[in-house]
Amino acid sequence: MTLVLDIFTVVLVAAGLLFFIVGTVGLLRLPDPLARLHALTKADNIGLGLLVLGLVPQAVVAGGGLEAVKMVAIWLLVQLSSGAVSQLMGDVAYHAAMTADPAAPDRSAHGEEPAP
Amino acid sequence: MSAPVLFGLLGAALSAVGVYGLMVGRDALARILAFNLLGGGVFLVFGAVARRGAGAGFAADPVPQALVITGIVVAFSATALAVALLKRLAALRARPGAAPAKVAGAQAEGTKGRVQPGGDA
Amino acid sequence: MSLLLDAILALLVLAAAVRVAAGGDGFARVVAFMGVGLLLGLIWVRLAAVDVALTEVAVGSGITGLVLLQAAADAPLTREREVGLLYHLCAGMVGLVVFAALAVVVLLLPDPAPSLAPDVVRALPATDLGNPVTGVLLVFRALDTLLETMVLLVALIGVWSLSPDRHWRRAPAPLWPAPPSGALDFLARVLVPIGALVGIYMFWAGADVPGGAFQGGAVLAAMALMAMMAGLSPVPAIGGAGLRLAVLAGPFAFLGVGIAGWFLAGAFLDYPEGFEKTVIIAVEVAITVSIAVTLALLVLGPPMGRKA
Amino acid sequence: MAGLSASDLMLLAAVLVPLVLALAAIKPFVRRRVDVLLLVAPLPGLLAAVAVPLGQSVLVVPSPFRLTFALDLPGAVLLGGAALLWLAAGAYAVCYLRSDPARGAFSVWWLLTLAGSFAVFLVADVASFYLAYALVSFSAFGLATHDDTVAARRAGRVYLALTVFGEALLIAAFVMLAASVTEPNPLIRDAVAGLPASPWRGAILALLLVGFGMKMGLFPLHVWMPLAHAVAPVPGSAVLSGIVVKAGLIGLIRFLPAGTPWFDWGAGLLAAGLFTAFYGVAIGLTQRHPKRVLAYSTVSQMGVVAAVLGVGLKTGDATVPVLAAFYGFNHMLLKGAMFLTVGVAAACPRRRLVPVLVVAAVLGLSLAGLPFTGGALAKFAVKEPVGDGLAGLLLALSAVGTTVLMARYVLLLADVGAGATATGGSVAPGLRVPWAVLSAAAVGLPFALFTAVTGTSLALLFSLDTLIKGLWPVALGLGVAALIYQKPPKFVEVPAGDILVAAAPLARLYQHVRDGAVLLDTLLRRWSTAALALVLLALVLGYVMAGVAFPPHSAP
Amino acid sequence: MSGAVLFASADALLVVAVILPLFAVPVLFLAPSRIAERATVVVLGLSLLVALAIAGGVGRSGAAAASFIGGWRPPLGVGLRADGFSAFMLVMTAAVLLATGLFAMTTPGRSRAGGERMPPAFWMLLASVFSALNLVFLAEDLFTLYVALELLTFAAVPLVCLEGKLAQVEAALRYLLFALFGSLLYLLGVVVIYGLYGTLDIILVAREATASPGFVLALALMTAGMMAKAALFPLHLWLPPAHSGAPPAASALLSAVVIKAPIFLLVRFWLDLAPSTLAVAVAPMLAGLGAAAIVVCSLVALAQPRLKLLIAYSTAAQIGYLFLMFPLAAASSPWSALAWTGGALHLASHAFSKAAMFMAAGLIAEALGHDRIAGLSGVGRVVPVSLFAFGLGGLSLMGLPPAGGFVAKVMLLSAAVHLGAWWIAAVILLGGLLAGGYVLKVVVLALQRPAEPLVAQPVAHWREWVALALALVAVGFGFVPLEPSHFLFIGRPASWAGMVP
Repeated sequence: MTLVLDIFTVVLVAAGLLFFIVGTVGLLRLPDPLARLHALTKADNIGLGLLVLGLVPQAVVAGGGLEAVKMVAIWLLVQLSSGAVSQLMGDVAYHAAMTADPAAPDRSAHGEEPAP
Repeated sequence: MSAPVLFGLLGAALSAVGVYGLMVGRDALARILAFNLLGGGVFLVFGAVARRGAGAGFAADPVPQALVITGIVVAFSATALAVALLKRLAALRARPGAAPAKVAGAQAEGTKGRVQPGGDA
Repeated sequence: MSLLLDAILALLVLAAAVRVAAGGDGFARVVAFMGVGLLLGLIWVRLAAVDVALTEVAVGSGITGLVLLQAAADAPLTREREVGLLYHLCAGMVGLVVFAALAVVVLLLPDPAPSLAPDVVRALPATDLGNPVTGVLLVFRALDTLLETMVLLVALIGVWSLSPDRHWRRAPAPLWPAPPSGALDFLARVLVPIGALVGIYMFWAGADVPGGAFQGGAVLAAMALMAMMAGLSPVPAIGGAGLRLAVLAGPFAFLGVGIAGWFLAGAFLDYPEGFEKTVIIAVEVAITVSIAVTLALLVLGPPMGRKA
Repeated sequence: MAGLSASDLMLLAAVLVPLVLALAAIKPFVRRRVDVLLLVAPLPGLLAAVAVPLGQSVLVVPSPFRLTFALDLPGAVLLGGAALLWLAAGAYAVCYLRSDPARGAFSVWWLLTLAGSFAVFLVADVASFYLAYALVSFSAFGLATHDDTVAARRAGRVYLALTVFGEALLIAAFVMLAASVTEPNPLIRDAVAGLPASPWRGAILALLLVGFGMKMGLFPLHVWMPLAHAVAPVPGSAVLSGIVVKAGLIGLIRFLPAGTPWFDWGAGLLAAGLFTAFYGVAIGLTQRHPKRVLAYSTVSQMGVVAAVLGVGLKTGDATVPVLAAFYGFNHMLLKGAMFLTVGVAAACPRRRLVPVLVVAAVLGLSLAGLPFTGGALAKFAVKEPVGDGLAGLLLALSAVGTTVLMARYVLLLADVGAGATATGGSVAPGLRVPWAVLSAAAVGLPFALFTAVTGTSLALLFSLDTLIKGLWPVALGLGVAALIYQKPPKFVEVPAGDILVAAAPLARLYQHVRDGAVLLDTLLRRWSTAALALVLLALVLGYVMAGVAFPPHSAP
Repeated sequence: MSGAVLFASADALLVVAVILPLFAVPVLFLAPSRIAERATVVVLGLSLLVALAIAGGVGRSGAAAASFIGGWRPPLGVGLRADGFSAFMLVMTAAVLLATGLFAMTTPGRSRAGGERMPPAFWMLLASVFSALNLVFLAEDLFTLYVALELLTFAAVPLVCLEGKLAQVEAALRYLLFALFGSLLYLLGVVVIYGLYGTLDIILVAREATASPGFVLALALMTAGMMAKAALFPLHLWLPPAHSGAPPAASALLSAVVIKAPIFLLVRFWLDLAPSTLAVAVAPMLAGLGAAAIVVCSLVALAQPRLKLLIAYSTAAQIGYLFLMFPLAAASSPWSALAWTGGALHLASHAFSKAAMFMAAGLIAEALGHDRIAGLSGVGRVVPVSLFAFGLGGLSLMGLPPAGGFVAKVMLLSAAVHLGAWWIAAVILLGGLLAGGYVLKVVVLALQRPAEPLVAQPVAHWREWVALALALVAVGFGFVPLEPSHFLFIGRPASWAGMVP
């Protein structure tokens, strides 16, 4: 029984890692902030979900249900905050792209400061 | 090479990087960051010492932990004060008619008035 | 196996630290610094010091990061005169020597590591506290903690003394310049209550399990700032008596209990027999409130002459 | 303080009365009564000098400080002379300053200098001697720079620089001197008694000679005197040249070990004294203002006194200090009178000038040792221990030089009198009376003290050979003066403070050093250097300690 | 034990000395500023009484007063201990801060002549500085000392930029960052000591201290940290702009007492904590830096165009004197006791005279509207009492007889002469000469008649008398007898006298 659970955990955690790697590559490669937001929010959230899902059985076996519930709660919290924060960063990036005159050097390479 | 020794060495390394940053930092923000790194390094060495002092039912000696907590809060208030000074300085410099930035302290008439670019902290 | 994990963690921290010290754009360095802070939090867990991990993440990189982000957002700072390559090499050399000296000392620490853990174990039952760190903080070395709250208060006074508003009546500048957008409003409405609950729990559990006044206070401060950013609550004018009492509550309640201890329990900052836990919890409530308010005000900065 | 006898009280009053008056002068209405202040202040000192029996000492402040006043023969002689000169100059100043708006401030400086000068003569323990010496030196600055002209400010700066330098040397000497005695603040007598035994006696003697030599105006360190005396108002320069300079003399008298022969140091002092004597005369001859001539004459006379003390030190003759004090007493009164004469000459109308010149001539010749005058007694008293060897001859030749210098002084005085535009009947009585009294005392008083000081009877003085020995230098001097002033050769005037001009490169060196320090400071106050210095300091500290804690061969 | 008995003994008063000044802060926070200002001055007065009571108790009992926080003995708990030297520092600090408080008070009846009322922040920071200083002098635990030093720095830095000008904020930031650099080096040393000995109590560490590599590194780091905070010569970058930029009352207390806390700790580390072999090895280096401080900073002071900067550089120079004491005091001979007394006396007389000089300079600047030295001629007639206070303070710096500086100089000189440290004697004399240079430069200028009549604002007379009172106390130190004072040696060598297992 534990063998099946272990295999299940390894497969899911591996998938999660894969998504994280994709997210990170997206962060490095994509040209402008709006595109990078996609990479970060989508890939990393799914990666985290898979990770949590993979670890829940281990937690249930090891320490009873409370640990598992905490992990899921953490995942939900991350969903909530990353969704809202990416919305805000999107607004800021959008406004910056709008107001930035073409002559200004493309500062989008290394993240956007909250425009005053 | 147990964990406490490894993290003790990491604390030493962090302190060294913090000291390097404090020496090389050319503006106040760089120095504040380096100060926090040095603080992190010092507390990490303290953490390693605490972990080595485990015993009598505790995984780490509680006294250094308490001291590190106090240290972190003191370091934060230092950073808050430094940043407040920094922002006030930036605001004063940005204001029109602010005195030309000269190196803090006297330009004695002995040396030619070689004004260095903004003698920041 | 776990040593390998620790080694990777250590290398990550070192790389981020070098990135911070190496220079370049202020904003990027602050972000790197917050990375260092979070990784340090993990390292503290590996060092079996969960209380410190909480403090490091909440105060060391959370609120400190917030304050530093504000600093990085300012006009580009005027830099001092360019320092030559020779100086960089020299500083690097000196840094290496400092590292070598510290490393030698860390490696040569005495083997039966001297520790105060046995003393704490012997003395802890007298305070009937479960968490030894809270015991050290609030009982054995209570003076340090009292001073620490005083340090926060004096730092706040120092920050406020920088304001053009000489009589400290008006309110600090708002944190979020743009009008609050829907997403921020939604996030605040959902997150603030949860955060407040976590903060209070963390303070309450501090007596027996890792947690405590400082960590709880920091989380509460963060939530307060979130609410202000989302426009749910106005940035308070610092002239208000309520706010000032809250700021004074921690240090001076602790001081009052200390003096009362003198008469009731024989020594300054001693707790009356049988009532240790209740008195300690009461003191922790006051400290948590004043820390939450003080940290929030420290992030907000000096009053900028804007009517609340 | 209990059980103070009358004489103790007099000793205390001599110093405390002027101090109290000076403090009272803070109140404006006290400061306005300048005349009362200047006249009353010296009286207790005069009374003490005359009435208090010798060897009387009073412990002013008890045990840990042991501040004591004591009156011995040299102290009494100088104190009496000083009190008299303070009285005369004070009366003169009252009239001289009547129109001066800043006379209140002048009187405060005057009182402080007066209190300091009395204290210097009276005080008997090391620490309070230093206190009195500092008081008289620094308050004399106020007298010298009263007129606040550009020259006065420069003179003041030079004076202060040298005074502070002198104080530093003296404190070093006193500390080493007191080291040989166990109790914290020894009497001068006991400290000097321990001098021959102390391992640093050479250094102590050198520091004492240079420190006190500067105040007396010995050769390289005399530069401040002509500057200060020329700029000071007339009563001020009278007091500066007469009394303040004697602080150096009493210092040497008290601190040089009488009785034990120090051949090499004695010879050195003798040589320096003699050279200064002739140097003062040579430069004095080139001066065009009578006050600067008198200043260089003081330099020369102090050279003579130093030479005498040098002989005393060489031979270990214990009576020499008293004789030197007597010579100082005589010089004090004469020089004070001569300075007042300059003031009187300036204020006197042309037709009344001749009697003033006559008195000036008498004073000048008395200084040179003209028989039947006080000066002759002083020269004779001093000649006796010096003997008739080379030193005696040189002393006599210096008397010749002094005579020539005094002749120049009288001639310049005539020009000053001729140039003066004083109208009115005659010199104001306020100036004339004190001048006349002082001149008479200067010539007459030594007779009264001669027997008390030297122990030989006056009759010996009038024997034929002493008369001849006293007369020939004066006669020769007059002859030379007559010869020179037939057709006065063009003397180029040596600027006041002669070798000071040569000190200009010293000032430039100081400027470079200071700019170097400022540059170093600006460099060190850069953040990068300071931070590196801090970490390097930590490492060097560790290295130094490691070197000691683990000697190299067993490095970890 | 009833409360009354508790307060009688000196041991109980130690805690009162630390917490009493802090009671002014809530009053200042909540009450209107005029009443709060008066309340603060009353608290300062009470604290002076407490300090005097402690000194009296220590003097009478002939042993150090000690008390433990919360009843917990070191190594677990924190101990407060007042030996002779710390009691002496307590009284000196209390007196200077009370005088500073009186100086900064608003003239009753109308707002201050010239400058307007001091902001409430000044009074809160003054109270915090006072409490932090008392704790630095009393605490025996290295980490408590760290927190006390931080409290002191955070209270002192905002004092520098109370007037909010650009140069002052720049100076304050530079002061804060360099002081923090020093503090963290000190903390690194403290951490190593805990790693080695498992306790942070100075007396317990001194008992077990051996010259091991770790202890050597710890001492080096702690000493370097304290040197940075004491602005010793190569590390004095922050002192001149900070101490000259602050308002007069603030620069008086910064130069007089705040700068003395790290020096006090260095004396405690090198004479209590470190084994004598290390102390003898390092002392010449400390004295060398002190000598360099005296020479260079005095020369730079002579070149300063502004009066406050001149006095600030004079502080940097006079700190050098206190470091000259180390080789003399570390040598084990009867004369090192005299040197040590001389050093303590110099520390105290410098505190009073420097506070008087900064206050006088502040009043002169207030009267003339500027503090350029060139424009000072004739100020002697405008504010005579302030100039007299400045002159008396200068007298003490120069080491001339009636002042305390003289007695201290003589003590250090005789100790140097006896111990054969000729170069220290030479530096002491040169320092007196240079101090004479810059003091007389100002006094002589002030006594001269001005070219054109000076127009000057009126200055509150009682503030001039406060400055004069401080200068007179410095002169009063001149009547200390020239012998090692036994009061300073109560409680040495440091021990808990059997109160610790």
